[in-house]
Parts: sequence; C-alpha cells; structure tokens
Amino acid sequence: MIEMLMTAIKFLLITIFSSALGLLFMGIARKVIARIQKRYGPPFYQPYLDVIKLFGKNAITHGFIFDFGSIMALGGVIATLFFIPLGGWYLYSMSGTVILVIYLLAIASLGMAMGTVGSGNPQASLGISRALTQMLGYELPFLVILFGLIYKYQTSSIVGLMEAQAGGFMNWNLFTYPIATIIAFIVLLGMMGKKPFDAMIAPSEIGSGPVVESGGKYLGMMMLQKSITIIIELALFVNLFLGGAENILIFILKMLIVWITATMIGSLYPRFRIEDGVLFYWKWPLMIAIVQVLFIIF
Amino acid sequence: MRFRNILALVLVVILGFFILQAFNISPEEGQLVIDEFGEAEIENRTAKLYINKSVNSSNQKVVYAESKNLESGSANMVTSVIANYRSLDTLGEVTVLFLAATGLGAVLYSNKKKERNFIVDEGSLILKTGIKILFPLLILAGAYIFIHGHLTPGGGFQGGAVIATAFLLKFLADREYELAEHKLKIVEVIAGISFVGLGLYGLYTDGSFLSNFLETGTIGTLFSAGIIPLIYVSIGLKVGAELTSIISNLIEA
Amino acid sequence: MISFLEEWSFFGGSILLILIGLYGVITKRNLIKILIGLSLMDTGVNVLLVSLGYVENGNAPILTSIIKNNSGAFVDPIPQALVLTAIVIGVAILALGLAVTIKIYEKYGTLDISKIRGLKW
Amino acid sequence: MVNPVLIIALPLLIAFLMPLFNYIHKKLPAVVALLTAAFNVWIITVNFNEALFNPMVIEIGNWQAPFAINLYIGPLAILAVAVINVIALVLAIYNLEHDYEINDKFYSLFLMIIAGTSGMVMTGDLFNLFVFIEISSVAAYGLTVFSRGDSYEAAFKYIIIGAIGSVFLLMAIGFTYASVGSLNMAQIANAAENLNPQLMRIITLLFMVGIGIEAELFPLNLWVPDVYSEAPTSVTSILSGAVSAAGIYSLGRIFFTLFADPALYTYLMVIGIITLVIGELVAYNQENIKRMLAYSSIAQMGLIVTIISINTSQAVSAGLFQLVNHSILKVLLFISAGVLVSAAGSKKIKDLSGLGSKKPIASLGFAVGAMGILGVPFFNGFVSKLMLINSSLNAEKIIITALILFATIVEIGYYLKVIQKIYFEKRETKVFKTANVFIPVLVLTVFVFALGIYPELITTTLDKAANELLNSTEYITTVLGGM
Amino acid sequence: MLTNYIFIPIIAAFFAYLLNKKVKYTGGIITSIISAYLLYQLIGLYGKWSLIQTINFSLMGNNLEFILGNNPLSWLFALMTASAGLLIALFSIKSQEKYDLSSAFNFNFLILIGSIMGVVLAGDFLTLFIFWELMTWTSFYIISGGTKKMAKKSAYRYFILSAVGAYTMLMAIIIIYNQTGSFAIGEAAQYLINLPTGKSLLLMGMMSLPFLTKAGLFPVHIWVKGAHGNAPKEFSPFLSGLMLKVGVYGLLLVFYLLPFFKVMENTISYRGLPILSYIFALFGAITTVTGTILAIRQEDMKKLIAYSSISQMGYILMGISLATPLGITGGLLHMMNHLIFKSAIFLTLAAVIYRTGTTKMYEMGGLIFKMPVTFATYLTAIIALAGIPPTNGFISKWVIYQALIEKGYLFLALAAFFGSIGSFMYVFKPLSTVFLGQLKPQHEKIKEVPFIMQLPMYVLMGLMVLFGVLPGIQMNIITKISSQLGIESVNYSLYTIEGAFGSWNSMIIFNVFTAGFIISLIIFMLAKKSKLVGLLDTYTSGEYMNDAEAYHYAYQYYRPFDRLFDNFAARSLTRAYESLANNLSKVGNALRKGIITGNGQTYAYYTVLFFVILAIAGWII
Repeated sequence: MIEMLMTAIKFLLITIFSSALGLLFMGIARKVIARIQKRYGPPFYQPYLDVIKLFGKNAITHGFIFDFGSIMALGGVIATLFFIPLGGWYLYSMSGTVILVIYLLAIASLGMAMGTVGSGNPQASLGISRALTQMLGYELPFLVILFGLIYKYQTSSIVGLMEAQAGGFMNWNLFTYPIATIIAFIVLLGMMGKKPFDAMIAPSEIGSGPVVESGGKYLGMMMLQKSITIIIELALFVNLFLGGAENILIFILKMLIVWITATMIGSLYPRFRIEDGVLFYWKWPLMIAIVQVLFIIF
Repeated sequence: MRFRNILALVLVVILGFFILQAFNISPEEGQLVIDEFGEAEIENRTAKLYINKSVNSSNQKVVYAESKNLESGSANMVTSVIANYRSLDTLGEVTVLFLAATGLGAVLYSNKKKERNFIVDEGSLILKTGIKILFPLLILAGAYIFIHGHLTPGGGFQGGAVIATAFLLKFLADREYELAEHKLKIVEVIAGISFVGLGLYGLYTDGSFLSNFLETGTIGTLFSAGIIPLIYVSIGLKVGAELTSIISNLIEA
Repeated sequence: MISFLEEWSFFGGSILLILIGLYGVITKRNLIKILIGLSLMDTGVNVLLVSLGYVENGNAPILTSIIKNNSGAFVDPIPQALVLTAIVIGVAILALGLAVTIKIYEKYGTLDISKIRGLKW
Repeated sequence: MVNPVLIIALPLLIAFLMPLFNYIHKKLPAVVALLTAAFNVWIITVNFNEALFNPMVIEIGNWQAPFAINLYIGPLAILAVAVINVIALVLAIYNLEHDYEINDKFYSLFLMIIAGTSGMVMTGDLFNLFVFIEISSVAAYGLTVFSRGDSYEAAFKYIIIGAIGSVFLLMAIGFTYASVGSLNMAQIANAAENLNPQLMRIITLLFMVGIGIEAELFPLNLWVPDVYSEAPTSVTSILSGAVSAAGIYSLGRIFFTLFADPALYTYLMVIGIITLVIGELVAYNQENIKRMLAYSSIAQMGLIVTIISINTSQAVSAGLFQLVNHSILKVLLFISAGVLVSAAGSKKIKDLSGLGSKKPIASLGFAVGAMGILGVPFFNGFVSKLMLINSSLNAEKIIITALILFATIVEIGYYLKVIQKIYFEKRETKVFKTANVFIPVLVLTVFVFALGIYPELITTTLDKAANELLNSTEYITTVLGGM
Repeated sequence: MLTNYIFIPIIAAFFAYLLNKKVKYTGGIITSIISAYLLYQLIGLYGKWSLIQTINFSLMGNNLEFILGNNPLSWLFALMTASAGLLIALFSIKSQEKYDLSSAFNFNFLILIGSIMGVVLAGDFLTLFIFWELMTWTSFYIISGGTKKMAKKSAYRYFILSAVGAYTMLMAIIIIYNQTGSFAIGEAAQYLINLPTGKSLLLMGMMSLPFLTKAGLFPVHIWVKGAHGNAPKEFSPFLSGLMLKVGVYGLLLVFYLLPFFKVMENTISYRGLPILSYIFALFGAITTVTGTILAIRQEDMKKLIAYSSISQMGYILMGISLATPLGITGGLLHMMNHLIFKSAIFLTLAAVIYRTGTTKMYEMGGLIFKMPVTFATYLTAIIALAGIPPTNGFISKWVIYQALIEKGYLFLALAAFFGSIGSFMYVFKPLSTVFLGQLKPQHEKIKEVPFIMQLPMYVLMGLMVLFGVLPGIQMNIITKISSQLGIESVNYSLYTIEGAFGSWNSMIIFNVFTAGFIISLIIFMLAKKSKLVGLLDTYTSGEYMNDAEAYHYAYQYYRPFDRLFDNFAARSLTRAYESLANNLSKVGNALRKGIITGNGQTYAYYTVLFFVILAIAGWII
C-alpha cells in the first residue's frame, strides 16, 4: 500500500519535473533563435505562462475522440518517460527497453494523430500524413544504429548501454562511433520536428498541422506532451551516445548542449519537402548507418 | 494451290512406295512374308480347311454329288465361307447395308414432300416397253441367282443387286413410278429378322449362334447345305430391298 | 519377266489404283470427285485382296460336274468372301456420302469442299 | 449362363424390327431400345465373374475355335463391354425424354452402334473386327445428321476420314492374312514372332491409321470436334463414351496382343503426347462448349494412349481406369452440357451465364463431371490420376508425369471458367425449356462417387485386364486350346 | 476419434445447405453450432498427444494407410480453425441475410473447416494432399461467390497458383512413396535424411511450393490481394486470418518435421544459418517490404489490409525460418496474434461494408459517431497490428526483433523495422479516412451493426488485450510445439518472456501504461470543461466552406510517399504471370488456326501425312 503510494508520488514528481524541464528548454530555444535572428525574443519562462494561460481558457472540443486522442497522447509520453533513466534516477530498468521506448513513443503520436484527425480538419489530416511519412523516414536509420549498438554491447536495456560506455569520455559512442552519433543526431532533429524536418507542422502551409484545431487545454496538453517528448528524446540521445551521467545536473547539462546545438542548426536551414526529407534520410543516414553497423557486426 | 497438289503427289508416291515394300521383302529362314503372286500357299491357310470342309470333322475328300452330310454342304466354297463359316461377317455386312439405307433415309428425310427432279428426262420408248418385259425376268433372274447361290457362282448379294437393278430400270423408265414404301419395309423387316432368327434358332438348338442346324444333304443338289440357301434367300431379299430403298430415296431427294 | 509383269500388274496395279484414289481425295475440290476417289480406293483394295488369294492356274473354288473333287488347286475362297463384304460396305459408305453431299449442296449451294467450312477451330 | 453373343444379336434383331414398333406406337422404339440395353446389361452382369476368372471363347456357327469366327470374352472385353452397355443404358434413359423426328431410324442406328462397339470389343477375328468397326462408324455417320443444320458437313468430314481409314484397315488385314494365313487373332498372335519384322511394321502402321481414327489419335481425329459439337447430345455422348473406348480397346488388342513390337510403343507414346498437348492447348481457347469438351476428350485419349504405351502393368491398368472414368465423366459432361446449351439456346460458353440456379441438375452434373476430370479427391478421377502419376513415376517417365500435371493445369484453366460462368454470374437473357435429365445424371454421379470413394469395385478387374493385355500367351492358349 | 473432427463438418455441410435453402439464417446457425462443438472437443483433446488413428485401405494391391495424429502443432492449428470458424459463422448469420449464395457459402465453409482439420491432423501425405485439394476447391468456390466484379478472376488466379503448387507437391510425394512404399511423414523424413543433399533439397523444395503459395509469400503472393479484396466480406477474415496460416503449418512441417533444416545443415551456412533458410528468410523480408509499400498505396480498404497480411506473413516466415528458439517462438506467437487482430480488422471492415456497401475508403468517413463498437475494435486491432504495447502484437514483434538482432541479420531486421513503421502508416489510413473525419451525408442514417455481429468483435478485442498482458498463455502451447519441432524453448512465465538481450515483462508495461494514462486523464479533468462544436466549423484560415466532402482529406492519403515508389509499383509480378498465361493461349490459338482449318480435305491430307511421317521415322530406325 505504502510503496504503491510512493510509486504514485514518484510518478507525479518525474512527470512534473520533466515537463517543467522541457518547457524551460523550449523557452531557451526561442531565446536562442531570436538571438540568431537578431531579435530580443521572449523571456525564457514564456512557455510556463503560455501553459498556465491555456489551461485557464475555456476550449472547444470536436467530440469524444478529440479528447481521447489528446489524453492518449499525453499518457503515452508520460508512460514512456518512466523507462528513461534521467541521470541517476529512473523508475524501471526493464531490460529490452530501447525498442520498447521507440514503440511507446508511437502511442503518443498515434493518440495525437487520432485526436487531431478526429477534429475533422483537412489540414490536421495533412499534417498527420506528413508526420507518419517522415517517421518512416527517420526511424529506419535510428533503428539500424540501435541494432548495431545492441549487437555490440549484447544488451537492449538503456541502462546497460549507458554502463557500457562508462569509464572516461573516450568510451562514449560519440568518440567510438562518431558516424553513428552524427546520424543519430540528424535523426534527433527529425524526431523533434526541428527544421529542416518540420514539414508536418509547417505553420505557414497547413496552419501548423496537427495542432491546428487545438486550443485551450488541448493546446496546453499538446505543449506538455511536446516538452516531455523533447526530454525523452534528448535523454535517449544522451544516454546512448554521450555515456549518460551519474548525477542529474551533468545530465541536464549534456541535454542542454545537445538541445542548443540542435536548435542552432535548425534555425539555419529551410524546410524539406516531405518526400525529399524521407529520401534524404534514406539516401545518406541510412546508407552510412548500414555501413557502420556492418563494420560493427563483422 | 499448285504446290499443294505437287506435295500431295509426292506424299502419295512415298506412301505407295512404303506399302509396296511389303511385297519385295527378302525373308530370312522361317519368316512369314506375303506369298508371291500366284503362289498363295493354301495348304497353310485356314482356307484349306474350308475347302476340305474339315473344320470340325476331318475328311479330306469331298466329291461332287456324292459325299453326304458334310459339315457345310455347299458346292460353292465361297458361299460356304460367306454364309456358313463366316456368317457373322455376312450378318454384319447386311447390317451395314441396312444401316446405310436407314442413315440415308435419315439424311434425306424431309417432312415436306417435294416433286422429284429427274437427272434424265422421260425414258425412251424402247426402255419403257423393254422394261415391261424385262422387269419380271430380272426379278426371276435375281431370285434364281440367290436361290442357287450354294451351287453356282453368285449369291444373295448378286441376286439382290439384280433385283435392285430391275427397280432402278423401272424408276428410269417412268417418272411417276412410286414404290409401295410399306411393302418394301415389310420385306426388309421379314428378311432381316429371318436371318437373325435363323441364327438365334441355331443358338437355341445347337447352343451356338448361326450354327447350321439342318441336314446338309448331298453336296451339289438344290436342297442341300442346310440353312445356307435360307440365309441366302433372306440376304437376297434384304439386299434387294435395301438397295431399292436407297435408290428410291436418292431419286426422291 | 511375265511373272514380274503379272505380279506388278496385280499387286502394284491395285496399289496404284488406291494411290490414284487417294490423290483424288486429297486434291480434288468437288465433293463428288472426292467420293469417286474413295470408291476408286475401295476398288483398289478389293483387287488387292483378291490377288492376294490367287493361285497359279487354280480353279474357281466351286465344285461342279467338271471339277468333281477338291483335290485340285483352287484359288483361296476366303479373300473372295472378304471382298464381297468389302464391296457392300464400300457401297454403303458411298451411298451415305452421296446423300450427305446432296444435303450439303442444298445448304451451301456449292460442291467446293474448301468453301464448306462452317465448322472451324 | 446366357450366351454373350446375344449382346450383339439381340440389338440387331430389335433394330431390324424397329419400323414395326414405330408403326405400333410413336414412343415404342425408345422403350424397346431401353429394354434392349437393360437386357444387355443383365447379360453382362450374369457373365461378369465367369469372364473375369476363366475367359470364354464363344464359337459362332458351331465351328471349332480358331478356324471360324469366335468371340473372346476375357476380363478386358467384359470390362469394356460393360462400360459400353451401361453408358448405352443411361443414354437410352436419357432418350426417353427426347423425340427425334424419325424415331425408328434413330433407334435402329442407336442399337446398331451399341452392337457394333460391343462386337468390336468382343470379337476374336480380325476381319470381323473390321466389320464391326464399319457397323459402328456407319451408324455414327447416320446418327450425326439427326440434328440438322451444320451436322451434314461434320458427317461428310467424318465419312471421308472414316472411308480412308477403312481402306487402310482392309489393306492391313489383307497383308496379315496373306502372310499368316489366318484371320483369327490368336493364331496371328501366335505366329507374330515368325513374321518378318519389316512387314510387321508396315502392317502395324496401316493398322495405326485405321484404328487411330476410332481411337482419336492426333492428326486423324480432327473430325471429332465437328461431329461432337454438331451431333445430338446422346450421339455425342455415345461416341465419346463408347466408340472411342472401343477404339482404344482395339488399339490395345492389336498393338499388345497381336503385334507386340516394343519399337512401336515409342511411336505410340509420342503420338499420344502430341495428341494430349494439342488437345489441351486447343481446348483452352474454345468458346464453344461442346467443341471444348470434344477437344478435352481428344486430350484424354492422348493421355490414355501415352500411359498405356508405357507398357508396365501398373501403367496399363491406370490407363484403363482412366478410360473407364473418362467414359463415365464425358457422358455426364455431354448430357449436362447438352441441357445447358439448349437452355441457353446457344453453344457459346459466354451465353451459359447464371444457369446454375435455373438448371440446377444439369449444372450440378457439369460441375461433378468437370471436378471428376480434374481429379478432385473423392471423385473417380482422383484415384486414376493418382495411379497415372504413380505408374509413370515408377517407370521413370518423369517427363510424362510433368505432362500429365501440366495438362491438368490447363484443364483446370478451361473447366473452371465454365463452372464460374454457370454458377457465379447473374443471368439476364431468357432460359428455354429443356428435358429433364435427373435420372441419367443421378446414375452417373453415383458411379463417379462409387469409383472415387471405393475404387476396389474395379481394381481387380483392371489388374486382370492389364494382365491379359500384357501377356498374350494366356489369350492364345485359351483360344487355341493349348495347341 | 479424430475422424469426427473432419467428417462431422463435412456431413453437416449438406444439412446446412438444404436447411438454409428452406429457412433463412439456419445455415449460419448450424455452422456456428458445429464449430462450437469442434472447439469444445478440441479443448478436451489438449494434452492427449500421440493420439493416433489409422485407416487401412488397399488400392491396386498395395496397401495404403491413412494416418491421423494429434500433436501440439496440429492441435494448435485445429483450435485456431475451430475458433475462427465459430467467430466467422456467428458473424455471418446476420450479415448474410441479403447474400443470395449464403447456402452455398455455408456448405463450402463447413467442408472447408473439415478439410483444414484434415490437413492439420494428417499424419501422412496422401491424407494431407486429399484435404489440401478439398480446401483449395471449397475456398475457391467461396471466393468466386464474392459480389465484386473481379471476384471470379481473382479466385481463378488463386486456384491456378494453388494447383501448380499442389501438383509439384503431389509429384514429390509420389516420388518419395515409390522409394519408401509409404506415405507416412515419419518414414518420408527418414528417407529424405539419407538421400544425397541435392536430391532431398529438390524434393523438399517441391514440397514447400504449395505452402509458400498458400501462405501468400514472396514469389507467389500475387493471388492474395485479389482473393482477399474480392472474397465475400465474411470470408476475408478467415482467408487472411487462418488459411494463410495453413501454409505456415505446411512450412513448419517441411522445415522441421521433414527436417529440411537438418538436411541443409551440411550445406554452406551464413552466420550459423544454412544459406537456403537464409534465402527463405529473405523471401520473408522481401514479402514484408513489398506488402508494406503496396499496402500504403491502396485506396480499397480490404485490399490494403490484404497487403498488410502479406507483409505480416513475411514476419512469420522470417521468424520460423531462423530455426532459433526465439525465431520459432516469435513466428508462432505472431502467427496466433495475427490470426486474432487480422480477423478482427477484417470483421470490422465487413461490418462497415455491411452498413455502407462500399470498400473504397474515400467514399466514407466519420463512421465513429455511427459505429462506435466497430471503431473500438478496429482501434485495438490496429494498435496490435502496428505492434504498439500493451497489445499482443508488440510482444511477438519484440521477440522476432530479439531473434534477428541476436544473430545480427541486419537486412532482415531492416525489413522488419520498415514493415513495422510502415504499418503505422497503412493502418492509420483507414482509421482516419473511414472512421474519423467528416461524416458523409449519405451515411447519416446508418446504425451500429446488430449485436450478434458485435459479439465476435468483443471476443477478439478481449483476446488482444488478454494476450497482450499474459503472453504466457500462448507460450504454454508454443513451448510444446518447439520441443516437438526439436528446438529448445525460451524461458517464460505468465507475463514475462526471456529474450536474447534481457526479458520482457508485460505486467510492468501494463501498469506503467495505465499510470501514465491516469495522470494525463487527471490533468485533463483538472482543466476547464470544454464545449462541443460540430465538425464542420473548423479553422479554415479565413475561408468558409460548408461541405463535408471538401473537408475530408481521404483520397491518396500518402501521395508524397507513394511518389517515391511509383515505378516500383508499376512493374508487378502479376503481369509477368499473366503474360505467361497469355503466351500459352497464343500458342493454343496458333495451333488451332494453323492446323484445324475446318476443311475436310486437309484432314484427309493429314491422314496421308501421318502415315508417311511415321513410315519414314519407322524406316530410319
């Protein structure tokens, strides 16, 4: 009974912590982009205000599936979160989590897709179709890289993979398999919907796609989900390629570095047409990844 | 099409060549080949038994008008072959003729009666008067031929043919000549069933189809050779009737 | 020499007859001519059969008051019997053929076999 | 025991009497024909075991066996004659429903064809065989024209080919007599090994042409589709069911019992294969259903000849089984197809659409027949197909096996089209009234399933028949009485 | 008595036919009763392994014996057959009220069930072949009974392909029979082991062709789309859910029981896997990729799911041809799960067709408001199909991934990843275009399907979640099977499976999932209540349109993606097979027109030609 309560509390804490962290990162990102574009930009705590405001407003819904979709989306990411080791502390280290995490993230996207398409707005559907297509683009090289790592370290648990890189930063995959890392980074851009891979939420073409219909608490939940997703993806990257970290601050630092780099790169490039994006992923990252993994295997 | 004909010629010649090979084969010892022309060795053919009338019995000597109760007492050996030794063939042959007549009737059958269109026009005076005299004689001659079939050359088929000729002449002579179809049919039926009936009676008495169940008598006399004359009579009638009906059908058409 | 001539005039001749008939059947277009070819073939076969049973100066296989007993040489009676049958069968087929020809002429108005091709393929 | 010669004699008698019956009543000939066929079947059933276990030699005219005409009724003959007469019975039943414009002629020809084919099968004399072949074919010429229209043309083609064939046959018989000196099959078979091989080859070639026309070997069988498609249904059925079977029988009799020349079987095999392939391929793009069936039966004949010419006992019995099945199934197919055709008022396959619900019995019959030919389990075709493949593989003739299977695939191709057409399409155009074929279809279907589920019914007979065909010594000794 | 399982349905078929002709619905009722009975009997049969029944029968003097045997593999398939049959039959009772061939459907369907029982229980090849043929025939009839225009053609295709396969198998069977004198599978295995490798491989290749065909795998998969797409709507679930699996049964038979792999071990091998079975696995991979790409293109929902079946079968083939414990386990698990979720999907589609009468996705939309149960079932099913936890689909995929990574088969794994990510795309397409989006005006009046048709959906939904949480239930039988196949089995408990790189614990997943869900639900509840507006007034960047059609983004959903594969999709195997057939018929026509001129004289000509040719040939010899 008591430990069940404890677990519940842990759940909540982790959720709140990481969403807060995510929102903070989003604020930092906006600041960085503004600086690059020689603007002053909003304060870094702007996202918090947005979220609070959004939950305060009264929203419109398009029926059951619309609600259910957004709940499912947020629930999915939260569930995923519990398998990600954040620095020192994590809830479950279930061996075999890497693949699991990928697929748990899919729940979130499926939920979001369902909700937005449930709104019956063509632009939302358009955005979803783009998102799914792009997913097929970037998941392949990432999974290939994962394949290589799992085969190399003979474990498929994130913790295991993290510990495999322990002992000095020269053991990080960043340095042992730099190509793989670069590819993973490109994939990360796509995952987080950074430019040049943000065709699915292209605000100027399709009214920022999936979120076109959401307002009020729906948009708020979207933002929370987005922020937690960012944390998950960064954490995954850090754990897999930057050797993770024992203590939470270093971990956050690593995540921040990766995040800022990604943001900077993202703010430099124009947007890929969707099939060009997919083609790009399959032409360079995938091929190189395959070569890399073949090296690992043989 | 010219080419086709030449090719046909060539093919036919090759075919003939191959068939003719059958006659000039140089056999090795003890091999059977076709006998040279004129040297047909009756001795080692089934025919010898037929000539000696010694299929069942084993008598080598048959003397004209003397030897009695031979197994097949007809002086004309061909007849004895046709109507006695191989009478099933003959039955079949009669059947074929009957079939031809029937089939022809079926082919030319038409439920509407149309006036006959002669190939030749009205017969000449000679023909018309001549036929008046000839017709009964021809019928008589035909009858004679098939009744004496077991003694002299000739037999049922020849006789039937002669009878049919008589009718043909009649048709040629006058264009209004009508056959009594019913009579013809009745003759057909009676002739046919009498042939088969004879066979079945043989089956009933001797336990073998078409067996010669009568006394064969003295060879060379009219009342001899058991059922051969009877068979020949029925054959003659049958053939005559069939041929006549064929003729009439063809003319009607 | 003579025997050769005889042999070939009978065997070869009958075969030749068959061949002529066959040639007629496979080249002539007119149905009647084709039937004539068939009857030629029949005749040829009959001659062949009879000549297969021929014996050098043998008698006709009939006992008469002249040829009293069967000790003498006879020609083979069996082929003659067969021929008799064969003739009749030939006649039958010929008659049927003619009848069918009549009908075909009524239907198609021609006797050219190459034009009578209602049933194809 | 009843003398089996009645199987021939009685139909002759009845046939001669037909005009009389016709005078008495219009329908009487049909009934009498039915009774005759039934009587034949009865005779066969009485004699069946006798013939199976000690073959009978029936002497015609009370003449001692080898010297005059005699009938030989062994396992093979009794099997064939049974098939023929059963089919005849079924068709006689079928005919009860029909009214041909000149009944007496039709039924005398019909009985004649039964008598002729039975004679072909039973006779032990070469010339007699010729006579019976002529009887059946002349009857067939006559019967072909009973459905007017194009049938004259078909009949004419048949007559030409048949006449040429008879001439060749006659030549062959003449040569045989002139060389061997006898017409009795047993004696010929006995003397066959002393026969000069070259002469023998000529004779066999002549025979092949003569018999091949009845047995539907390839270039000689082109009359088949015309006649089958034009003749009345019952005639077509008896031609494909009985006459071709008798043809195959006499082919086997002549090339196995009489002139057993091993060099010959390769020819036969090649001819059979060509017949098979061409038949199937041509049948595949037929749009006329009756022609399609005709070509299919050609192909089947080719298949049977091919298999029999493998010349092992397994193969021969498989071939014979296939022959029996083919007779049953083709009759079934032709009867049902006839009904469907007259219901649709057209012979084109595309006009048969949607008759499955309108003419359930005929459609079912067609489906059963087709599935039987294709060798679906529990149908008779399956067992024979299994035996065919087994025997051909046992003889290391794998190419033949492949051919059989290929042929089956092609068959599937064209039969399925028809089945789908019949059952799975809607019918727009009208449906004509047709005769009722319930009993024939029922009887044949019962045969199909009986042979398919319990082949033991026939296998022993097949074995004995194959045996008889393969070693002629028994035949010879039985006829010649050990001389 | 094992014969009951075969012959009771076959006999019942006739009654079903006749009764259904008289009284409506009875056919379906009888079918469901019979399959329920079979199911009951089969459950009783569990554990009675090595129960064998032989029927002696002599043909042409040599004695044949028909063997029926019960072993875990057969039992599993029999169970699947019976249960699938039951569900379909229940569904079809109501859904076929307007279908005029329903009597024939039930007739064929019962015989089909019986013959599949025969196939899986068969202990000798003759029995197997007999019932195999029967199965093909009946399924052929059922498919031809489809209401679409292409139904007949695709059934035709299906049959021809199956027949080719079946006959190669028959040939192999009889070759073996001639050597061993018995049709029994065991003796065949004994014989094949001792043969020279090449010969035995050839024989087994001939054996495996029909099973590949039936399983709809790469070189011979062309029939699947047409047959599934055009079959009667009730039959597609069975066809895709079960009949494909019968092919898998056969493949397992050939691979392990006639030890194809044991024979192949002495051929060259790649990374511990015999090269030939690697080739089979590659077939699986190709199948997966092809199926996925083509599925994404489809506009017809049944065909889309048909292609997805193809790709899933690719997974199964990959799994079973790896010949590792994980591979077998994954393959079998995925097979069972595929049966469940694929039949669920097809049932929902059938329900949709039953109401709307169309299969074109862009002609529908927004059906969720009308058919919620159907939607829920579909949602669960596609979550399972896409392999998303906590449903059963993910477990099997996870095991297969483990198996692939364990051996380091990169390309197979790549194909697997592609298939699973692609499956998101194609399963989402019907979801969004049929169930979500704008409701078409002409569908305003439709209602949810009647309860008897919902029942199977509920059952399947339950099963999907149940097996998603407790895979141990399936693992029980699977371990038995893999020990029967001579493969050591993986460790498992009720809700954990030991993979190569660590274990799977579905309980944790489930808890976490619920936890996350609850949290987000709480968040949702805490916020203000939102007000419901119609679907038609949405954000349209200033434009105003009041037209559902224009709002519904359905046609060519993934056009950008499809553009990448246009020329891939253009060249299809189907066309190759078609052209083969066409050439054949061309030859036939040439023969026809060339030889059979219809001129009687020509025929006479041939007679002479025949003689001459034979004579010349004979003379030369």
